[in-house]
Amino acid sequence: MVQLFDFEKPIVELIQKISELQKFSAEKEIDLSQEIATLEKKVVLLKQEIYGNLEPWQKVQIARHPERPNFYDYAPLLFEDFIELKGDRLFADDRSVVGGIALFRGTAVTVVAQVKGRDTKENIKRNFGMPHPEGYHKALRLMDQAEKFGRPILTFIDTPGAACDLAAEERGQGEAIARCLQAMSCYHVPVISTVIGEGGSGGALALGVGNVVLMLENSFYSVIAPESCASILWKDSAKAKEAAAALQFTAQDLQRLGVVDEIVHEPQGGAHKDTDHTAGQLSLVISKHLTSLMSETPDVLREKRHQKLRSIGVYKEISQKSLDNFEKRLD
Amino acid sequence: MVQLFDFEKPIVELIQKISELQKFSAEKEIDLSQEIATLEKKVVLLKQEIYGNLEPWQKVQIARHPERPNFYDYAPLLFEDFIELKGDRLFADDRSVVGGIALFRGTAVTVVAQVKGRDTKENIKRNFGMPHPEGYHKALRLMDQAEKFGRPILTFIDTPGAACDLAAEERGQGEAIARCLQAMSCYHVPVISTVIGEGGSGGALALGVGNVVLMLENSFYSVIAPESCASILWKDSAKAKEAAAALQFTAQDLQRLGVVDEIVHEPQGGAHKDTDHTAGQLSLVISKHLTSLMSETPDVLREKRHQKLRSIGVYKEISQKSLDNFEKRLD
Amino acid sequence: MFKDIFRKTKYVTIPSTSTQKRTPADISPKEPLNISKKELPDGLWVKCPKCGEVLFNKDLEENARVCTACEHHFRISARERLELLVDENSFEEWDNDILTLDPLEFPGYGGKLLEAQEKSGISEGVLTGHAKIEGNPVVLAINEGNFMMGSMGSVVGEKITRAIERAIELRLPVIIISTSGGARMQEGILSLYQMAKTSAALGRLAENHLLYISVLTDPTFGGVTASYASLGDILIAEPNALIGFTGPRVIKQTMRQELPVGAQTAEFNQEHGLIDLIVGRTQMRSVLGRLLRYHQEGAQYGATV
Amino acid sequence: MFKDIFRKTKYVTIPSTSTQKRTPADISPKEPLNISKKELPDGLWVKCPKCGEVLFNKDLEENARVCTACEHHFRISARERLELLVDENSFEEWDNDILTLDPLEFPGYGGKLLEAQEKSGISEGVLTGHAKIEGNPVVLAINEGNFMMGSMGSVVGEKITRAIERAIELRLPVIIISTSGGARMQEGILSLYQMAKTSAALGRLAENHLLYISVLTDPTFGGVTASYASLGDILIAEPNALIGFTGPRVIKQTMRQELPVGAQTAEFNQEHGLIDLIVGRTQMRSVLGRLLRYHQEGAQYGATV
Ligand SMILES: [Zn+2]
Ligand SMILES: [Zn+2]
Repeated sequence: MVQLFDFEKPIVELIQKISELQKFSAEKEIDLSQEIATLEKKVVLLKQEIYGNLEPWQKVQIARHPERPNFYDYAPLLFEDFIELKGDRLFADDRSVVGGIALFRGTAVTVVAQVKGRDTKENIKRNFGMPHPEGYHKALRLMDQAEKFGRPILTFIDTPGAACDLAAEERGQGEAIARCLQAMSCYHVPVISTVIGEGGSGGALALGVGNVVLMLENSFYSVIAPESCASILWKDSAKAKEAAAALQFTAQDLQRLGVVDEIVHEPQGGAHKDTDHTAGQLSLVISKHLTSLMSETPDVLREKRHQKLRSIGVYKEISQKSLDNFEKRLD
Repeated sequence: MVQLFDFEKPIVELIQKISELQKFSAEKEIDLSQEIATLEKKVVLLKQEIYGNLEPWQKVQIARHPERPNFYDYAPLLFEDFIELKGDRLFADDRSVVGGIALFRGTAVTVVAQVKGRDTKENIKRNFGMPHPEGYHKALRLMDQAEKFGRPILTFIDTPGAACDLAAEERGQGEAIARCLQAMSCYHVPVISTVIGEGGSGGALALGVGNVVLMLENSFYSVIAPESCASILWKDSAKAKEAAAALQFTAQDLQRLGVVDEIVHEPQGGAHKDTDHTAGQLSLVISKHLTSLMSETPDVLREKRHQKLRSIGVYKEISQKSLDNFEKRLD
Repeated sequence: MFKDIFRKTKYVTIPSTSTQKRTPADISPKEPLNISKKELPDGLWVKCPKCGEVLFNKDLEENARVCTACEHHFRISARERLELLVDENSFEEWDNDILTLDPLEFPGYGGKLLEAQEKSGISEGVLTGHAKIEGNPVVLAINEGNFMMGSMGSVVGEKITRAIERAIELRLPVIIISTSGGARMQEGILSLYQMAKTSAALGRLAENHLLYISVLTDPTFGGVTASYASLGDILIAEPNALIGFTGPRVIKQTMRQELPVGAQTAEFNQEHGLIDLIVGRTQMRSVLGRLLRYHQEGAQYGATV
Repeated sequence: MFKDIFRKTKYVTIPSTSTQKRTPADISPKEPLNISKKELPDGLWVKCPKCGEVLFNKDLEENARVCTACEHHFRISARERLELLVDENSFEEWDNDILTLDPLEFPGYGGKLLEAQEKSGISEGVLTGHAKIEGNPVVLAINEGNFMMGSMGSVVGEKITRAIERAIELRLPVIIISTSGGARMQEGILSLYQMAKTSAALGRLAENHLLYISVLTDPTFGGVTASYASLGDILIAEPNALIGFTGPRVIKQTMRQELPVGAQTAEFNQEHGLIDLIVGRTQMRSVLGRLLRYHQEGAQYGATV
């Protein structure tokens, strides 16, 4: 059974109430059809109200839902073929990063995705979707090959963050991520990055340097996990909800801030309520952007991606006079 | 004290005899100066005869001599400055491979060298000069940087072979060597490879793809260690001497076979008898070739290196008729 | 120029080893590929060296010489492999007119060469040429394990290099299927530098943005692992194939290190990030065909040469 | 345009930590760089936090703020570092007219910015400009650790990016000296993408075959390690500097893993192949000068752009 969130309980309770009424009506042979119809309308309204106004922290919960579809759920729905290619050719095959060559609506593409496990056993195998340096090295190797063969790149982001253990430090987690950022920014092929679940910090960004960045409606993409943020700022990780609001990391926030280009619609209640439908939406939106990107020349594509990155950031430039005043204040 | 080889014993014995005669002559006040002079001439002749006609197996012994100068002995004599740069940026710093930027007669060059230890402790640190994949990855990183910055590359080969243990297999020893071969063949900068001691198989070749390949007079460079060859062919590693002759791996053999371009002269008895002199010879020969290579354009350099590799190998092409006969024989 | 030169092997080949579990000591440069050739009276039955099952030779042939009981991949000749992989009548052999000399006059080399030619029915340790796989044109090189362990001397290096050079001229992808003990010691330094020569050719191929798929089969070791076999854009191995740089026997002798069971298998290599894909022999043609199709010239968005 | 803007720090800075041995827990994003600022009565004496030696402040200044007893490298400000490294009067500051906004209206951010400006005497967490080191012209960026841990928000990212872009225009090498807790969380996703922005600029620099030396000083962590600080052609660290991706406190909290003593030091990183060179502060100028000289334009044989 699908796990329920607190905020979903009013809906479930109402649906339960309707079913009780239906049962009662049948048993006692009393016509309650009008009352039931009214309640059913209310369910629709309630769903719209609740799911249409999810708070950031509620979206975090949906994004982390154990039954939220992962890359392996979408792959057979998105691609006509997918040949998984493994390994960094250096140290290991990191199973929290999956990649290969896929056929997407007739176009051969390189795919790189982060994958969490569906149960404890798989989560251990996939390190809870937290890649080690070898995962980023694998991603880099596959993306470099896409560049070599002129193949568009689709990345799918779904990680709580890069692995944060001694092994990751020993093998250069920082450099592994940095190399991905630098390489992706320089490719001449179309790159589309889609956040499908959690977009956790630098470990997510390592696959996020797309010409186009897409986000599923209930995913989030943040500089820091809300719990860690709360812990650092307010010495209280329980204030994650407040941090979630402060960090402005929902798809809608990121679109406003110029990072996300389009939000992919999810079924009411989240992608896990209808994987097929979500995959269909993903396919449509990716296809639209891919077609558009493929009409550009390689140099233009690269330049536009660079300009997109270049433009991210908010600051003000002040006049020399204001600067002098500012410096005086500091002296 | 310097370790002596069997074949050096007649020389040492003769020198000892002379010294006894001198002592005897002094004690007994008998004039033996003429006899001594004759014997001293004989020493010179004996040295010429023995050191001038070293058998392959004797050269192997000199090349492996524990006091044979290694890269660290030559470096301060060859370079005005040497800034050692460490690490593969992936896994570890392999101390059997040393590299960095050096100033060679006023020219900034990238240097990569294999280094054996001088004692057991250092040998353990340097894995007896047998690089693991991380050593080749470091070499590749530094050489790629030389290519990026248009810096000539000097490599110094001195290894019994690539590391042959489980760790090396786990981290892709074969691919690490292959990547060096491929990259070196494609560089646009001058590459000079010098065998200064042992040139052990693929592990040596990984640094051997030079425009110019030089060898110190008493070094050797072989597809397989003579002991292993004897063990495989004759099930008897004691027949290494025979294998050494069969493999034709001395500097003179390799020059004849088109692999080695020039042999660098060593002092009588081997480089360890006079490191300064050997370094001086090395410097002269490397300088001559470097000057010549630097007068070529990058594309020409690369093409010539490629053509050199392309031409190595001995085979015959037969006519169609002979081929038909040959095939008939096999049918 | 197209010529069907498939040859049938003349013997039912039964490896005599009865090892039930794969351990690294199964292979060493000393070990021939087909450990023995016993002809059963009627040539109808073969015993699987892995699971011990007695198989109809006909069933085995029909299953690409993969054991129908345990999926053990029998070693096969270059021509058998060719027949399994390429479209019918599509193979055009190249450079079969290059013959081996004995430049070092190495003790016993001449005799070994003749013996290998008799045994394998081909002139050297690699077959090269042009073929189609599921309609996709490709340059193909296949090591012949029966020829001195598929070892690389001057001729193997030269044939592979020429094949790669022609692929560049024709702008075709390259597939090399390796089975080799490594560089051939009887040609000394000349063999060693074939590693550099083939790697250099592959460097040019890569700069031309042409696909190279390296297929590693049992066993691939030494100078071949340390050159062309490892330089593929995509590395595919057959299940359970032993692949490594140093053979397990040498590791044992020189390092006194006993490799754990399963070391150097395709699966071990994949676990360590060194192999893209493990593909069973019966699926190989389909996987290669799809990969070639996805890399077809013109399919690219805009490769940056 | 050249303007001498060296500032003297106004206080004798005495880290209050008395840890004798470096353990990874010495640093976490919560810990300020200079743990406390106590002014000694006469400002003449400083106690080394590593060996406990009481040092003349004057001797310490003259030794580049490196303990004369145990070589402990005291943390120093960006301007102190500038003074130690560049030729006198050679520094021209760039982009000090870019000021920080609070785009997310993040709780408490405004106050923290003001506080950091007061404390550090500069407007943001990095100083950029043009200078000469032993006569070699270079574009320089130095993180200011006293400014919110040297963390990277929009302004730090923008200033570093502009410095790199100007280096490309001027065809000059770049040196960035990092001290940072990582991306600045108060600017959310905008901070995160500064990692991509600076890395992209460095990608262009690399394609232009211009040298980039990254100098890592105590401490360098998080999004800075995972972007510009790791992308140097040459990576130099100060001795004993703590460098990593995840801070030791977070590793302990999330993974319940206690790092061994010495983990994440410069020496640990070098052992693991991640750092080219460890250079003491008193030698830094000479080493940078030589490296710049060996990479001078025109010194090359023939870089292939
Ligand atoms: Zn079987
Ligand atoms: Zn001290």
